[in-house]
Amino acid sequence: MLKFIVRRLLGMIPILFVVSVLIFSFVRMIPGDPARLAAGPDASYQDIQAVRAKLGLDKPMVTQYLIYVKGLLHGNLGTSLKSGRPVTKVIGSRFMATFWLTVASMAWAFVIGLFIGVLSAVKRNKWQDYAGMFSAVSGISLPAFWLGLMLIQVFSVQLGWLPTGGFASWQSLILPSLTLGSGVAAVIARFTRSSLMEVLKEDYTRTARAKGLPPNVIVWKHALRNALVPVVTMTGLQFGFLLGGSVVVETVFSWPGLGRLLIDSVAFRDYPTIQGEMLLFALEFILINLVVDVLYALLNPQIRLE
Amino acid sequence: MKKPVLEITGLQTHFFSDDEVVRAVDGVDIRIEEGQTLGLVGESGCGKSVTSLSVMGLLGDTGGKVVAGSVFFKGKDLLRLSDKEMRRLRGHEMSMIFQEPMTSLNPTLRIGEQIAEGIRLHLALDKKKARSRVLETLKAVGIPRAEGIMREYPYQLSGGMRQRVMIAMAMSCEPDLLIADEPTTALDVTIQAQILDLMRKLKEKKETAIMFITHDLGVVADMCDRVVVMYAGQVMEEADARELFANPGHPYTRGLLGSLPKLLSGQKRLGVIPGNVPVFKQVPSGCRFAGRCSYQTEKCLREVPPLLKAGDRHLARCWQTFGLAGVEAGTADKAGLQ
Amino acid sequence: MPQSFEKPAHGSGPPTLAGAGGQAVEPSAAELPVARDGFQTELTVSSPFTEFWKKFRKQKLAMAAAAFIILLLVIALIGPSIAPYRMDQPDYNNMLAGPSLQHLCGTDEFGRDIFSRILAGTRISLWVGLSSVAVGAVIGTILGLISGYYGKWVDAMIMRISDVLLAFPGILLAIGIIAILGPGLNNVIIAVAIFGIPIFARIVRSSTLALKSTVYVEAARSLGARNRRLIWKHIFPGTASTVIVYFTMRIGTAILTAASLSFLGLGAQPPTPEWGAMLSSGRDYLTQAPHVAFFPGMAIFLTVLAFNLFGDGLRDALDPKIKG
Amino acid sequence: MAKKGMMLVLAALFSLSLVLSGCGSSGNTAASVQAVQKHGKNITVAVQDNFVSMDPGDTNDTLSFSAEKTMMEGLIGFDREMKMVPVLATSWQVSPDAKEYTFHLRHGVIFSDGTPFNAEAVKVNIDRLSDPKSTLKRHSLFAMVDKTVVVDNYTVKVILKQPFGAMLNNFAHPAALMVSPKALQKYGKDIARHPVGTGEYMLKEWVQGDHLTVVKNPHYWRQGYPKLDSITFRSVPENGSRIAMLKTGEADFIYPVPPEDVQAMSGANGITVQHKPSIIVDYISMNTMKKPFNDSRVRQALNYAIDKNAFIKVVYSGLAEPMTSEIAQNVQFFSPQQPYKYDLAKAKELLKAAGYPNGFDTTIWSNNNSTYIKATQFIQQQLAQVGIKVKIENMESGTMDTKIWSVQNPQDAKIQLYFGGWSPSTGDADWGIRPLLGKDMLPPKGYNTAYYQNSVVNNEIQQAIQTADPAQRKAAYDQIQKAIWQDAPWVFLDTRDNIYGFRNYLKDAYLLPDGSLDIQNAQIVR
Repeated sequence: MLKFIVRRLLGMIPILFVVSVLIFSFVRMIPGDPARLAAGPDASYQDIQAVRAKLGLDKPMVTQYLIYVKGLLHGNLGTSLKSGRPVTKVIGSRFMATFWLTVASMAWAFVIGLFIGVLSAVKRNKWQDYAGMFSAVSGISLPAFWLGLMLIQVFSVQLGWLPTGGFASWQSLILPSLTLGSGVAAVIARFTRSSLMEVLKEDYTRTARAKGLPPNVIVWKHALRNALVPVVTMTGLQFGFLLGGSVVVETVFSWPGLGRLLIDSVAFRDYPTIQGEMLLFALEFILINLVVDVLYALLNPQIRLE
Repeated sequence: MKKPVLEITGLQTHFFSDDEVVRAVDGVDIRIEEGQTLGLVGESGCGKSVTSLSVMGLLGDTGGKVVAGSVFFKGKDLLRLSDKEMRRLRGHEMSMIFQEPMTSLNPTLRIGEQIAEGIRLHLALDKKKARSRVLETLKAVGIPRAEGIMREYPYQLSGGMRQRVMIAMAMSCEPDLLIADEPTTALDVTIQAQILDLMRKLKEKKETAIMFITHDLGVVADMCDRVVVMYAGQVMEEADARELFANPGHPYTRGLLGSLPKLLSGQKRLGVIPGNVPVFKQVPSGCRFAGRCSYQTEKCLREVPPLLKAGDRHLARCWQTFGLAGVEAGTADKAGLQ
Repeated sequence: MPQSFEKPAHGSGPPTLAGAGGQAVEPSAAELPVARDGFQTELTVSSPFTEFWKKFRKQKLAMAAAAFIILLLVIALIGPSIAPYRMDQPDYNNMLAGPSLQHLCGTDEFGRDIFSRILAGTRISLWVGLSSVAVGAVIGTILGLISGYYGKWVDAMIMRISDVLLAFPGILLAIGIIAILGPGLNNVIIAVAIFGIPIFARIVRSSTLALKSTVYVEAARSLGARNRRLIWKHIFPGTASTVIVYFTMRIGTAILTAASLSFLGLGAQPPTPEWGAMLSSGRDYLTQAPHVAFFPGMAIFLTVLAFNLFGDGLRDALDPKIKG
Repeated sequence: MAKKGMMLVLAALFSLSLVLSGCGSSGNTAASVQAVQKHGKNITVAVQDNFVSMDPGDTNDTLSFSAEKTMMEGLIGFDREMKMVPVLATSWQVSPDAKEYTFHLRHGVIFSDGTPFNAEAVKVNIDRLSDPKSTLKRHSLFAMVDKTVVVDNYTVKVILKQPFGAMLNNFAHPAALMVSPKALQKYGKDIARHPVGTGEYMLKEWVQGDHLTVVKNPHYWRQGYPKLDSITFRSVPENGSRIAMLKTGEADFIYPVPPEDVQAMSGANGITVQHKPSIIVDYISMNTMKKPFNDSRVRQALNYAIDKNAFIKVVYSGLAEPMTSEIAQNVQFFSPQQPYKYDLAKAKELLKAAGYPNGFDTTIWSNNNSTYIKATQFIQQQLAQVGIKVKIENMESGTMDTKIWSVQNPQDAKIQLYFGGWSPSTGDADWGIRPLLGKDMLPPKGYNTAYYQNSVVNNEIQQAIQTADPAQRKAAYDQIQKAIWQDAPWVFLDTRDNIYGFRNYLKDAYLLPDGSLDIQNAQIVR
């Protein structure tokens, strides 16, 4: 297992390298002049040229890339073109906000998604199934900003129970995580339902019933564990997506997370920050896939990590 | 006559799908006495497995429903019990072994836990006592290094070992009735012999009544005291094992016996029963086997034959039983047999 | 042909040994198409469509969704001609009017009839949804087939690329693509299609892997079938049902993605009545005239919901692992 | 637990449909939140964007200036009408050739880190901005400074390389806020995170992307100020969320308020919404080098064809004024012109005279925010009335920048119509006209997207910056404005209002016409 993890971690390095080249060239393919954007809306031509020189954008692309890679090797992601701060610090300050929002969203989405999924699978084609699937599918069909603004309207403005936004207390986590989690809960519910429905037809479920076990033990202990394998993959993927930050939810709830940082950085053509964020996303993705694989092995002893 | 452990009377289990009704079990009577091993024989789709699932109350969401009849188990009508009461019996006083040892064990739970949970549930033993009981049962089914196996997962075991585990699981609470649904079909021949051997030993030791479901008459000859032959949802013939093999009273039984290879018999080709087991959506007018029967007459197509006496403790559902067995046309009804 | 016993195959004639077609059938459980619990619904091979329809019909939610989708398609075809107003007809004296008999869904910030715009927008949203998923599905399926069938470095390469695509934040990709290609509906379709490629590639690859080792493909291969023929004649049909299911479910996602692009100002160019663009402009009037956002939002919600429920129903009906 | 969460979602969905099914009615159910009584003297200001920098010389966004102004002061400041008022300089003289500027400084002022404010400190600041090697974003405002001379401890003289009549405005610009020399030395490049000035407040903490808090400066020189203990600026990008915060009392002051929401908000309990004319103008520039816009009759026709009042009603919910010159009323040397009235007949006539009786096809470029999308749609609808078919291309600003400013040769320019806005941050006519319509300001050098070149205008622009004499400058700008208005390189649309909202107990917090916030003198009244 340990060997497996180490090998996977080492395998990350070339992938990250390729990602860095891809991102580096992709962001520069997008039209837009960071020097002009950094210099401001009414900057003079001289100002813009000065900014360009200051940011090192007047150098040839290859040179810029070499400088960037050299920095990377020293753990330096460069300096934000917009704020002039080190990218590691810029991203670092935003990461925790996104992280907690992701954890809170995933936590309740997983619990509720699982609950709806199990209920729907057990009560297949009964009203509970229809209600569960209808609400779950509604969760993915609702435009997030709409849901978010409505939650603010109801719980903050009308009822005054919860703050409208910001990253201040646990209360301020509730509304954004509800908004962000509703889609994930829906995905988890659907996966759980179909996966559990298959498992409930398996022979070993019949064995468990033949043992005289009560239905809830059969579902939660025997069936669910097996049904969880695909659900865990999906949850892992979703976790990865959410860790990238959600532009819409972060905007609606003034959440100082990575999604807003990305959109701001793109608008400003803040190359080093975009590159830094993208590397972080790639890293997160690889790590999460690794965690998912390890979880597989824990859930299903038959899968051995090679 | 010994006390019956299980007495099935007029059992009808139908499957409902869309607008169709399939009569998978259509009026079956079966009686198993204490310590007796009853073979339930027939081709795939004849209703033998459905009968067993109906007894165990495991039809679940297969779409099947018991619509008539009674199933008395130790004096209680199982069909009238609540789910909760049924659960108390299942795996405790009556248990079941399935055909597929490869898929019948939960791949994510350790062997020890899978056996122990039933013991803890039914016998209310604490963890430690349950554990020693598990160990005991595993040893009883001939599993070497039982301690180690308890901590292993199903994928680490061979098919034969898994079936032993299944048997251990079924026997762990010392049931009065064990239903074994083709327990050896999926296994290699050599392993089959071992498992049958094991079951025979257990049967002798614990005096458990067994309903042994199989399509293999060879196994029946080996294991069973009495045999019920089923076809298309009905009992076609019922007799003690010896009697059945000596004097098969029904053309279908004959067919089955004909398809059995006999050593040293000099037989060139195995016999074949043409056609498949039919599925009934409506009550047919005549004998259900008529379409595949080489002795078919007009009466066979017109009237359903009742179970007719075909010998000592021997019934067969055929108008021409006498013609086959050389026994006088059975006028005796079923009641006379018992 | 159903083989039923009410009408014996050989009537009342003399008994013969031959069964149906004179073929001998072994009384064995092994190879018969019979469920393990000894229960057999049909001995017959009915057409796959009938089989599918029987299963699908039972799902009430999916049936309702299918009906709604048909309605949408009809509106997409005839929408503009039944609309009470021209979708781009402004009326500065009647801006942001609430729903009334004249304007069923009220008017927007230019006094345009929202109901007419939603009708006209149906065609656009459906077109964006269908065509972008189609493009993504075709490319993704081909890549998935190649990846799963040939394996080795081809597989590794395609899968790594799709990993990178998946890890790429959609927003950045969309901004990039639209910035490079320019704004407009067609480029939105391309951007949304690209999101779908890695997903289809993954799904098709995994079913290809499963099918590659099945008996019938092995058999065809041993008979010397060419690779391309094997892929198209034997493997692709096996993956088709999964592709159809995801295709349906992705349509909803694609419509939502296109709407979010409009929300970010990267979508259809005005005055195109794309629902996402309408929703986005309605955002400015949430307190003052909520109907401006409500009706397009509802249109998106119901359409996406319908496609998702329909997709769920398809999956339940097509997936052989889920039995009725 | 799981169930409860689900119930919350369902409840929310349910109430959502209730809220929305009430559309048609005013839709705004009066906020049930009671008028919050303010305890303590700490206020929260909700703003739209993130702060970028706290180094005035390296700042180019009005928002960052707003926060800087609570902590730092300049020699000169602007009052509510953008008139210059003394702050750290008590008085000043300008030489007639507009090359020498002498400032007399206020005595007894210290920076919040204890450094005394004096002529030396001013010199350090001006030298930093005017250093030719400087890469500060606001270097160009002081690029023409030759040298800064310390006359005595409280007198400083700035000498320019060439005359520049608008220089005082540059000193009043927030870029010239005075930073503690000690802090500059101590923090170097990091001064952007550690602002130290003479202002009413001092930086307490700045969490990037979330909030910035300033607290009372105990050493502040003006008696009785500041009146508050702290001000927290919170960045809340979503309009609806910002309004919600004001309603719930989570924010005491918010800006901007979208014009669409003003009506609905004004009635709400304990809230005041204010709107005042800004110095931001909205215009459509027409490429005067290319057909059909090389004909002034066509350009005038477009001016006649668009109903500015309807434009304001549709795009700004009525909260703007039609333009009466190419600069806004609050910009220095503004002189009103005769408006182009909405007159379709006249527009058609002009088009016919120019040889376009049936109109023509053209394309308009603009940014892709929702206001601009709305504005371009309106323009499209209006011009359709005279047969001009407009194709709208709303682009993300970076993309549009490239399309406009990567063009080296004016002949290659693809730009036809361009809808945009301009805010001259110095508040002077020079920066309101020269970068947009001056001859040296064609892309990529400047912002002359109309590719407009008029020798009369260019001469007068030069005249106006050669002198610091207000009368001479006024005369020049009168001529310039008249000529441009006649020539119509733009469709002159409107001057926007600045709109902000606050809770009633807050006094003396307002927006300046340039869109920057003046909150350092704010107080709470009970």
